[in-house]
Amino acid sequence: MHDQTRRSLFRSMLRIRRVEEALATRYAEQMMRCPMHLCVGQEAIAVGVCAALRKEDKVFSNHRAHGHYLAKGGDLNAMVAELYGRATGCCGGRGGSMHLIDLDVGFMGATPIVGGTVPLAVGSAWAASLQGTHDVSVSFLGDGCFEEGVVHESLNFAALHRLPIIFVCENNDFSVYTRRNERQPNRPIYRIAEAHGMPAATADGNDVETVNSMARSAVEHARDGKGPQFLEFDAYRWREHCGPDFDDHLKYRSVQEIEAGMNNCPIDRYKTILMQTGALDEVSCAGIETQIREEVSAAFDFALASSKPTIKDAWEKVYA
Amino acid sequence: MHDQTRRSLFRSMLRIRRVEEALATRYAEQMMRCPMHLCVGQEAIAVGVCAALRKEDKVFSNHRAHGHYLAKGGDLNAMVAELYGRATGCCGGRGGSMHLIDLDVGFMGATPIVGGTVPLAVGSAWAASLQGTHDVSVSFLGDGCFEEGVVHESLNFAALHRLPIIFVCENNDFSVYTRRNERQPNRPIYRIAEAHGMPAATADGNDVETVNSMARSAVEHARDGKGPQFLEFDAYRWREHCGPDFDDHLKYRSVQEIEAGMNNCPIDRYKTILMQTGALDEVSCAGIETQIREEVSAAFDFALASSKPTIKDAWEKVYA
Amino acid sequence: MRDVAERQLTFAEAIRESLDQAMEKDPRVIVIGEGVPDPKAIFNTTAGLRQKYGARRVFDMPLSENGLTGACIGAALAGMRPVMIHQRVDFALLAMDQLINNAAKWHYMFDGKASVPMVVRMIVGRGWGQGPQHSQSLQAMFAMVPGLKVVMPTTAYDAKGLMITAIEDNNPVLFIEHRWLHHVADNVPDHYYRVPIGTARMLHEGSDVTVAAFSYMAFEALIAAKSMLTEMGIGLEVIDMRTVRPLDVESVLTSVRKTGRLIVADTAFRTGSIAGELISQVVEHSFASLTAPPVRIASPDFPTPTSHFMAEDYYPGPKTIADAALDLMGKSKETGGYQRVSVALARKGPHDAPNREFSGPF
Amino acid sequence: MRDVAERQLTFAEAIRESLDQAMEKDPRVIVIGEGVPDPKAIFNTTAGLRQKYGARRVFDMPLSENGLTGACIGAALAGMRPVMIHQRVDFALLAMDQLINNAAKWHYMFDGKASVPMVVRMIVGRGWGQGPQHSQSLQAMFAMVPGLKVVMPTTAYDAKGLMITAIEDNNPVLFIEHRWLHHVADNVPDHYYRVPIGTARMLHEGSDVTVAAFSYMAFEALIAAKSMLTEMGIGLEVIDMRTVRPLDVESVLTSVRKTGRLIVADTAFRTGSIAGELISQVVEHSFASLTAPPVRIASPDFPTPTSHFMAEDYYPGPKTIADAALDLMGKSKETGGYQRVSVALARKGPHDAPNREFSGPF
Ligand SMILES: Cc1ncc(C[n+]2csc(CCOP(=O)(O)OP(=O)(O)O)c2C)c(N)n1
Ligand SMILES: Cc1ncc(C[n+]2csc(CCOP(=O)(O)OP(=O)(O)O)c2C)c(N)n1
Ligand SMILES: [Mg+2]
Ligand SMILES: [Mg+2]
Repeated sequence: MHDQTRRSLFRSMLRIRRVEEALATRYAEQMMRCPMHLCVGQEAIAVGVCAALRKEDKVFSNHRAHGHYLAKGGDLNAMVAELYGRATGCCGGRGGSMHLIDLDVGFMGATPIVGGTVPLAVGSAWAASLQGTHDVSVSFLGDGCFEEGVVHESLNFAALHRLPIIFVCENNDFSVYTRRNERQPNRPIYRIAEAHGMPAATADGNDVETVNSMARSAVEHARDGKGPQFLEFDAYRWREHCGPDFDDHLKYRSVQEIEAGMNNCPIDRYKTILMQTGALDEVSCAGIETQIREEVSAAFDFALASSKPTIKDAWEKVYA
Repeated sequence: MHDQTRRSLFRSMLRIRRVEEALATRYAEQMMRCPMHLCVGQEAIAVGVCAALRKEDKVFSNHRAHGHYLAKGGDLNAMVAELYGRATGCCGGRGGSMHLIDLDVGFMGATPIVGGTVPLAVGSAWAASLQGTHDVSVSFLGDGCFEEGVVHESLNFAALHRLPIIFVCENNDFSVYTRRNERQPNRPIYRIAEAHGMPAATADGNDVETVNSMARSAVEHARDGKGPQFLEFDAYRWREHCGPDFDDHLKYRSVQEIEAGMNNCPIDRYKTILMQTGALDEVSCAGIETQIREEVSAAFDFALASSKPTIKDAWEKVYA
Repeated sequence: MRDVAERQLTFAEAIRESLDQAMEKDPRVIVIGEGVPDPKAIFNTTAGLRQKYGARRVFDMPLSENGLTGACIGAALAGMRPVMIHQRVDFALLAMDQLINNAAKWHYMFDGKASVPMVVRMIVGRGWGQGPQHSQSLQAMFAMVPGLKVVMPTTAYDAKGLMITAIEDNNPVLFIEHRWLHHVADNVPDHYYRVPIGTARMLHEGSDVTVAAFSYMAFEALIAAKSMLTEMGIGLEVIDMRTVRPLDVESVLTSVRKTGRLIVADTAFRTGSIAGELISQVVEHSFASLTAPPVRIASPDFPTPTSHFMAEDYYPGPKTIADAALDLMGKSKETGGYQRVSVALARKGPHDAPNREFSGPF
Repeated sequence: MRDVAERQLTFAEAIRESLDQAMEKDPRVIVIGEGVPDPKAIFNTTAGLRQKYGARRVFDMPLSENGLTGACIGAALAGMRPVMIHQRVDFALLAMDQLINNAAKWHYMFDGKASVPMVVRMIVGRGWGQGPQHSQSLQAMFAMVPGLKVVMPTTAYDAKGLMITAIEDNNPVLFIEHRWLHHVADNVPDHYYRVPIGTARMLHEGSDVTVAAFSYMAFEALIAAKSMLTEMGIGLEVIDMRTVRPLDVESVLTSVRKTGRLIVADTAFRTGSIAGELISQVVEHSFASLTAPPVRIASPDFPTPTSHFMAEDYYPGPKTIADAALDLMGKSKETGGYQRVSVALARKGPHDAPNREFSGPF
């Protein structure tokens, strides 16, 4: 991998992290009045996968969408404005954090019903195959999704018609506060996809290069008309399920576990490697931080300066 | 296996066959005015499985329920009367062929929404485990069910809580006129169950003794608290999907295929074996035929002599 | 149902033709559903389409109602125009999540940036022992959802025209077909034409009682209206609502202002039916024009029993409507005219089949 | 909401207590839902139950709304009494098939041989940017289904009593909770008591206008009624419907015969709401007692936008009710009394939170 590419992966992860942290800090001001699911700790998956995609490729996401949106190239200003409920938000304020969209970069939409967008991603891949484009669709989904029937229906249909889609499972072991072993039997998730008739693989989701290389080969496979693929990545959600805070005090997971999760930071790990190989040094790193800080701060300024929609706007666009 | 047991398996299959044939013949009279899905050709699965069960064990079934109902010991009179819409029917006429019940023998219900009773069977097994009974529940389901999300949800829950349930898939390769390869990718069904974390096996569903011995070991396993099992059996539906006739003229399957299916008759095959081993001879066989003929004929008489419900009755029992 | 003797097609044939013409005209249109390309071709409404448009555009589907609804939404977002079919509306209950949470709201919640142009055909079963799970009339359940449009044509003419409009519409349109209309013929032009969504149609003029009716009940109301006019000189104004969302309340109000009396006839269970909604809207908007309490005609509040003995008199028919109209007018039933109406409206064949050709197993 | 100073519990605490007492009394009762035993315990309504009744009776569940509804039905058929919980009613859209095709009809279609005693708790979200998919009020969708019962308590007293009755009922009972009622306190006896399903309750007597209201709207109506009585001497008769199916139409008719004027206030989208159904039933049965057109108060016909700027004025409130009542009575708003009502009913805090404690992320 070129140093340039590596720096870009690093930068993309760091940018997501800094956005999430800024949101977490400012959430307490109570001006972003919507439920928000941060992806701190899970950045490598979004970044590794989206870096394997073209702009025309389509991404569908879920309630924990910020990372996917930003990694795919979604407009940061429009996202922050959306969280503030402003007219310049990517949904004009209608959606908030759980509904993001940026069609210009193939980010097709995110919604909070668990599993809800998975069949849509399949439909998007189906359309691509009918239309003869070479776009690949990606469905980001959590480990919780494998309990929802619609996800199995989606896997079945994608495999049946060999559609150009990659299912990317972010397995963080939790659905809200409930561990996977209270929701699913003791069997690997990716085997489910295999049983549905598609190639499947699993790896450490904290290793951005592994994620990226697996995604690249899956995308190539799908683009060549060889059908869907399934990738399962381990991940760790650092903060509370919904909201800006850490929730260690609730004791549903041990301090040791949380520490281990945070010590396995995908960004720190990658930074160390890039420092060692010389792709990055303290100066360039500081430069990146500064750029990001300015961009993020500008996004908040943009949001706060944006006009406020009213109930009058809400009457519009019920029908196309 | 004892000759007595073998004769009983044979008799049970033959009885189902003769009932179905009688229904098919008399359906043309237009007095049984409800959709009817006959199980001719698939008798060995119902019989082999139900012979492995106790009366207290619970069976849930689907639109093609006659065989399951009869094999579990359901009341023939009440079934035929139900098809005639009479007050003495097992649902008092409310249900018809697609809704059968006989709680006295653990036949908990059959309904026509594909996959609809599968989670109920799981719930029944769940209740057994909560109540500490040793009853096993059985869910009969078609190959079409694996396209319905709810079935995956059911498998997941059963495996998670190691519930005492056997899933019995009758794979006749068809959903109505559509072959499995137009609905599912090329992968074995039982692997899906395996991926959901439960032991699974497959065999020829035209071999009643194999079905029975697999069912017996699965039931034992489940009764011992070792969790769910999955059994997939190949089968061939001889007649049209819904209705009394053969539908070879529609040409959705070849004459050769149909002939091969019918040549593989589970009853004829078993009869040959029982004749060879001496468990059956022409005389005893004829005796069985006569008994069945009389029983079936009496059931029709019973139905036709039964009183007719009216709309007044239909107003009752909306709420318990 | 029209007078000029033009080309006659049944409702089912009209649907087939509309799909054919829409597919011909617009390559984005695809048709998907369980059994679409099979020998029975969804009561022959999709016959020949696969041969003509190929297996890429005319699809069978796995038994995955929710998932495939989602896939159709995804395809629609990507520019296709899927027409999805459920042989029974009851199966669509499995797809409520995708229909309501996604299809209905996608355009809205994403600020109009994307839209979901898709049609979902759903067939309401009736007769020959369809029973509790295969005979529900769920239009009100869909009609309460902002973002969905719901149509329920009665005539073959409207079936074709509304299907074309529905396919061209940029929103999810639920197209509900009553199984007993499939065989009913009407004059159907052979060209590609549209019938607007959201407008009712006058089926029969009259100045005594307004009968606003949905789907098969409009067909029944027309029979009642003709007989009552001939035999008793009573004028029922029959309005075929055609669309369930948005409701064309204006047309009903106009008629009620003339007649002062309102009957709403629906194919669904009484309580919670769209008939109740329509009555409520009429009284909210034009209370003063009613001279008598409005009347709702619908099925009773229990599931359809399978037994044809029990289902006898389950469904309201032309006579139910005629009787209600007379009651509303305060007219006696002890007249020769009413006797003749009664005879004319009495059922001829078995109550659980619309005609002689209709028989089991379906 | 009552006057005698007895023990006060919030609506959420009352539900918790009802579950606790029902589980204590009847070992067949089990509680299942996503998050039931987690640290947040479904807004604290299930807190402590697992510790007390063990992991076999107090269950978390996989994200499988339809499958687990089916499993609860199966368990109910086998003699258990499951209480299932959806943190948002919107998730129940995934379970419509099992709720409507099975739970509602099982007793009926099997001739009464089996029954499905289960309760499904469903929480209606509001405020703090719940947005289009987490804020629907779907009671009318369930209430149109024969075989289901649907309750929607407003007070903590009724929440406890109706929960106990629902658990003891042999039918599937949907128990819909408005999120903004969870914190509202009321006198709640500490013993095990029942409130009947299917009867409304008079919250406030008055002879000028009948306000039949559902759930949170009854709470809002009571505020309006108190203020209008004090400041203007106008008597709103507020009827808390409490049950959505079966509707207690009789109570509304009795009141309307006295007042001649009817407002129905619902938490749902306007079109297709249960408010329309109630209005229709009132005019069908007691047209003559109305002296003015009935009025429906509900949310507008579009999904709830997330932005708090846009959602301002989305939900009707006490002032909406007061204004409608004055309009119905033909009274002027140019009076000192109305000024005071206006001030009293004006919102104090942010419109997207019921009180100061309520804040994000949920
Ligand atoms: C159908 C449905 N059920 C329940 C919820 C509530 N809910 C929101 S996010 C979530 C957890 C999902 O877990 P997972 O898919 O693993 O994603 P993660 O939050 O871990 O990223 C749940 C249960 C929902 N939004 N939709
Ligand atoms: C949810 C649902 N979708 C579609 C149907 C229509 N339908 C009835 S039986 C059937 C075929 C089911 O196939 P399978 O499960 O393999 O059972 P088989 O008929 O082969 O015994 C279909 C599609 C239905 N009853 N329910
Ligand atoms: Mg997770
Ligand atoms: Mg099959």
